Amino acid sequence: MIDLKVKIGTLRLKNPVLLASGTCGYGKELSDFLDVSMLGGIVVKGISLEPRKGNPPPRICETPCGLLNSIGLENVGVERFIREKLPWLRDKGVTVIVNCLGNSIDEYKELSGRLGNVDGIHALEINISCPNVKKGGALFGTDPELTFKVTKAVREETDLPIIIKLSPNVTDICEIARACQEGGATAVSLINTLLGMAIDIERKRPFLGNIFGGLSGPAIKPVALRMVWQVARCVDIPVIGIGGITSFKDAIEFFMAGATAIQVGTATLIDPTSSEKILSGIIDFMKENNYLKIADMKIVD
Amino acid sequence: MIDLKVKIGTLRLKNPVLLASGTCGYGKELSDFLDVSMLGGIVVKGISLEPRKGNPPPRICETPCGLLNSIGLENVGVERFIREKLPWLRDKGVTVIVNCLGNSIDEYKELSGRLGNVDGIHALEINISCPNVKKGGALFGTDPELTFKVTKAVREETDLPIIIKLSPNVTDICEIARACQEGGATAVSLINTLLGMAIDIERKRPFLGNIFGGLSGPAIKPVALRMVWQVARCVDIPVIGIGGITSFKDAIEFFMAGATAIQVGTATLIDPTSSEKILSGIIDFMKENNYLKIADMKIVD
Amino acid sequence: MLQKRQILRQKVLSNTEIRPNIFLLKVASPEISVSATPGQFCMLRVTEDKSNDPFLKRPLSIHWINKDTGEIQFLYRIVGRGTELLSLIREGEEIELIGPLGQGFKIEDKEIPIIVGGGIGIAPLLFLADILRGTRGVVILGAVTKSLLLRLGAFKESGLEILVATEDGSFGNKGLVTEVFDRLMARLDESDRKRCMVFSCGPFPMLRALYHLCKIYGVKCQVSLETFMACGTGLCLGCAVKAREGFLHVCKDGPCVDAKLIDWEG
Amino acid sequence: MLQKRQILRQKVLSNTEIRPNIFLLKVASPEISVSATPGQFCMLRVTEDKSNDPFLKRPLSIHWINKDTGEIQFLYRIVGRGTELLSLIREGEEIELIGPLGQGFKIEDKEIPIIVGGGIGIAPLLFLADILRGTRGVVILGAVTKSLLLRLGAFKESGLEILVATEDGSFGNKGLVTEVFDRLMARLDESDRKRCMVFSCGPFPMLRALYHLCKIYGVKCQVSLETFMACGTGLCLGCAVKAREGFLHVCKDGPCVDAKLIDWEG
Ligand SMILES: Cc1cc2nc3c(=O)[nH]c(=O)nc-3n(C[C@H](O)[C@H](O)[C@H](O)COP(=O)(O)OP(=O)(O)OC[C@H]3O[C@@H](n4cnc5c(N)ncnc54)[C@H](O)[C@@H]3O)c2cc1C
Ligand SMILES: Cc1cc2nc3c(=O)[nH]c(=O)nc-3n(C[C@H](O)[C@H](O)[C@H](O)COP(=O)(O)OP(=O)(O)OC[C@H]3O[C@@H](n4cnc5c(N)ncnc54)[C@H](O)[C@@H]3O)c2cc1C
Ligand SMILES: Cc1cc2nc3c(=O)[nH]c(=O)nc-3n(C[C@H](O)[C@H](O)[C@H](O)COP(=O)(O)O)c2cc1C
Ligand SMILES: Cc1cc2nc3c(=O)[nH]c(=O)nc-3n(C[C@H](O)[C@H](O)[C@H](O)COP(=O)(O)O)c2cc1C
Ligand code: FES
Ligand code: FES
Repeated sequence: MIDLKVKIGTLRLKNPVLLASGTCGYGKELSDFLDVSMLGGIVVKGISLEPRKGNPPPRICETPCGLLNSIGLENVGVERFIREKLPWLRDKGVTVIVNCLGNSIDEYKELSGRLGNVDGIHALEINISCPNVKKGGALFGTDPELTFKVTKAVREETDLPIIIKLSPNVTDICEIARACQEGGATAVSLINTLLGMAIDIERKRPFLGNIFGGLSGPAIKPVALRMVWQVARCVDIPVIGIGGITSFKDAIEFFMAGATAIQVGTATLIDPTSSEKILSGIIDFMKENNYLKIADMKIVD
Repeated sequence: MIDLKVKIGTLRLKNPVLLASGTCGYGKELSDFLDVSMLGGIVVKGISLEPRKGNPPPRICETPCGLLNSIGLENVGVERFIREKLPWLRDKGVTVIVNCLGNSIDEYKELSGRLGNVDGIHALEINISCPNVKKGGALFGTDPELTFKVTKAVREETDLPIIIKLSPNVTDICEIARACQEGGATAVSLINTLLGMAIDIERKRPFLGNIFGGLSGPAIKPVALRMVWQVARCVDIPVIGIGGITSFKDAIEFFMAGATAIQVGTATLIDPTSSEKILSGIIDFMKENNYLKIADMKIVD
Repeated sequence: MLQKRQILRQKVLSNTEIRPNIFLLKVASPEISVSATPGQFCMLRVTEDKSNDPFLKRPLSIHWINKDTGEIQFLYRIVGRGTELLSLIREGEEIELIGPLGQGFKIEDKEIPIIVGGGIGIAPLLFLADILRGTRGVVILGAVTKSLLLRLGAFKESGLEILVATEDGSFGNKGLVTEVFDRLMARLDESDRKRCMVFSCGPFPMLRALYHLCKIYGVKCQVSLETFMACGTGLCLGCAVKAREGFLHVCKDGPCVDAKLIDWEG
Repeated sequence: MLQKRQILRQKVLSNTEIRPNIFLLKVASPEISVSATPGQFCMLRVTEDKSNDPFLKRPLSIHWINKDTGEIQFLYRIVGRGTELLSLIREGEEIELIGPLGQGFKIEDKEIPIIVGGGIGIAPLLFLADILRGTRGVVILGAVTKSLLLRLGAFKESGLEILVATEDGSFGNKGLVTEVFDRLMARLDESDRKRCMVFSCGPFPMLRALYHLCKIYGVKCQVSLETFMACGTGLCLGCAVKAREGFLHVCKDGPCVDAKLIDWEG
């Protein structure tokens, strides 16, 4: 009786549980533990036109109920992704969303053009928490105008559903989300990591090789939930909730805040089977509380 | 040999450990547990011109390694504060910083004028995470221009050292900190709470009576530390570090990031003697590592 | 300056599941036992040393005290993560706690005490019953069914008259404690009622119903309140509940308050 | 699709402090014991159920395995919060872990194995020595002083030749393991050296010194690396260390790697 299917524009997901970019590799790494095709889909590690080596170590640091990372968007580049990583996902029948990285509007355009024609890719997630090298390194995602431009550029390049992934390090998340909607985004996903840092007091220097890193995990859930709640009330496109989701209860909070689907990130690092457990918890909760569809859980205010 | 004294403009603190506003009442509440006069000082609960009742319950919610609160700035008002709360602090010889709340520039002016002439008040901390009722409720602290205006208005009203307390819910914390410096602030303190929320999935409604609340505690420390690091590198006035400080190690991280002093907030709620333990931990660390003054710990990059 | 209070670390004497999910925790705490009065509570750390999650201490009423041995007891029900972790603490381990905190029940000599407790709400009332030993007092205890009736034997030791209500009638009177209370009041004459003081703790709807009965009968009533608490020590103002006028702060103005101060419909 | 691996919850057989702050943890894990090879590691949950702090699992090398009984062992030193919490787990309790993970040491038949371990770095080497039972292999164990020398008896049971170095000379040779290694190599002729394979684990400076000696003597060398890990399963790319070219990911490309792949000055 329960219908777990959700629609994000023309993207149809068999259920609302996705794996978040950067925490599930390219899917195969997880397959020892999990049947990835059981989930709504996977958002693969961020891909750029060229391969990237990533940041100097140390790249991770444990924080209270959270994780700081400065992986630095290490990835195999779009061509190797298509050649070496995608076929496995396609064979398994996994719904694939490709997280896209760019350092200029042109790069985003070229990348989405390249990915738009490839069989087995179901949607693009545009990571706008990337530095705009042309504009002194400020992030695309902290400027509504640039966000609009990136969205529009990508929109014009491909017919795939486009999800813009928002940075939480902004004063007004709604302003950014509206820019995505105006630019033609199919949906928005949020949040990416909060900018943070740690200091190694023995060595008297920043802990991470890159000084700053992105904070994820349960610590950030209250902030993520607040932003999802706000965005779900200021745009009309679907919202995908991300941030600190570790148990089915967290997922339900995001659905109630208005998320159409959710992504499990850091939780997978600690327990590779988290997403599966969250999915079955969602089903049980819906049964017990007589919810028929995900959308029924949204709080109407 | 170790010199714990720090200067914040003309404000002299015997040591760099302060109690953060809203987590130590008006001092007396803590006196069963702690000799408040041993600390660098106390920042009392935010005071407004008129008494305020605060937000409807529930007002607090536990989160992973953190606390959401929506106290809503409940306070006794400036007159009762001066009459009923201040004398006790003055008698004990406590260094008193008054956290000031306002809903308009005029309110901030009037309040700081009133407090500026009272014996026993050593500095003002201006909480600019307050809604500007004249401007549709947007917070003063998220707009650099308004921040500048508030700072300047208060600066002209009193000769007391003025600490502007920054909201972390902004895209560019340096822009705000610079506005404070230009407006004549003696120092900045940061961070106030991150805006967050929680949902009660059984009752299907936001957990807090006020929907949104402020997130504090260890969960937010990485974000706070990052902002202190940034601000200490973009302004020339002293920076007071706040956010998730629970142990002396956290405090040292903030000193290394560039903080001149720190405030202990939520930690006091869980252990009323935290600040004392942190202070003695700082002293031990400095001894073991041959630091003579707080400023020596700052990382020079 | 004299430091009157400390964060205490004290030895757990036992932590026993007396009914499914209901635990009786005994702690050696001479400090708390000498100064506590009935209705006061403690904040207990349920988190392992070195961990920050769960983040807050948990408030529990003082269930009973043995001033001679310095033993204090808590009676609690597992409702979530914190109480579950608490239930894992074993004899011989140490527990961190702060207390006694808050305002206990106000007891006056000439009154006839009527103690009314429902479910786990009986927790703060045993200490009270013990103190009221030798008075004309009556204790009304309620539960859904006989097997959920808690600490009956311990209450009997106070020597007070005990009335029991179970919702399914499996023990004592069938029905709610408020019904038993109603009948008791109906039997008393006006002058006795004026001398009655009701002390109560239990679920909010029970307390509300009881308060309305007290109003009808013109009986004074104190209740022990529950709410979310961060500090328990008056620092955060987080424990506000709606009062007739403004808010009450449960950890400082309460947990035991005069029922008429509360906004029961809020 | 077949789920090959699971998050395991397994019974702790013992967790004993064998030296100050050094613990030997024995776990019943038939699953891991059947498939693990020397040099592989597990991620262990040190956090209490229901708590999220400390947040990450901790990587520990597999110290020894008894394939018959399904017992696996870990040898660890308390260095921080996580290992301290781990040390509190008691016999009979369950522990959550994932493993075996990563690349173990690569062992080839015709080689002469030389095992070199310093301090707690001997942890992954006992399992290896056990597997190499019956070869011409040599084990060089080092410690600051005799009382810090770990598991000497257990290594002896492998039947391999054991050389010991203590920095203060309180036991075996006075000096560093690298000095003992140096003298050993100097005694071997060229053709034997070519057949040697060094397996090592220990502090980074020791590994670096050892690698330089191996280069001089023309001896092959594998080392077990340590770095901060979030997942241990290849998902996060957090465990990068500088390699000659780009980065190595310790949890997937290692922890055991050919020493010449590493950027030792990086
Ligand atoms: C003054 C006072 C005295 C109390 N005395 C007792 C007692 O003697 N025996 C007993 O079983 N219970 C008592 N309670 C309730 C008890 O504090 C909660 O059941 C307990 O905190 C639940 O924690 P948890 O982690 O298991 O539940 P969770 O729901 O996981 O807790 C999450 C958060 O909510 C808070 N919380 C949840 N339920 C309550 C509640 N009903 N009241 C207050 N805070 C709550 C917790 O403290 C925690 O901060 C008392 C509460 C107060 C305020
Ligand atoms: C593959 C591998 C195998 C290991 N095998 C062993 C072993 O058999 N015996 C043993 O005693 N130690 C071993 N270590 C080191 C061990 O993982 C750390 O000592 C332990 O994680 C420290 O945790 P903590 O919470 O006590 O320390 P903290 O310093 O409080 O830990 C904070 C964070 O830093 C990480 N961390 C701290 N030190 C190290 C380190 N040296 N290496 C990796 N991460 C670290 C922790 O995992 C945690 O995420 C191994 C490390 C790796 C990577
Ligand atoms: C190790 C790591 C790598 C990440 N890499 C990416 C990435 O490549 N692209 C991206 O958009 N987000 C990336 N993220 C962010 C996550 O997808 C997610 O938005 C964030 O971690 C918050 O969710 P969580 O708390 O569930 O992890 C990464 C996060 C982590 C922890
Ligand atoms: C219950 C509570 C009440 C607070 N009230 C105030 C306030 O009145 N004025 C203010 O500037 N900050 C207030 N704060 C913010 C703290 O002073 C501090 O900036 C913040 O909690 C972060 O520090 P922490 O993580 O150490 O608590 C309050 C925080 C809490 C938890
Ligand atoms: S719980 Fe903090 S003031 Fe009552
Ligand atoms: S620790 Fe996550 S990839 Fe190696």
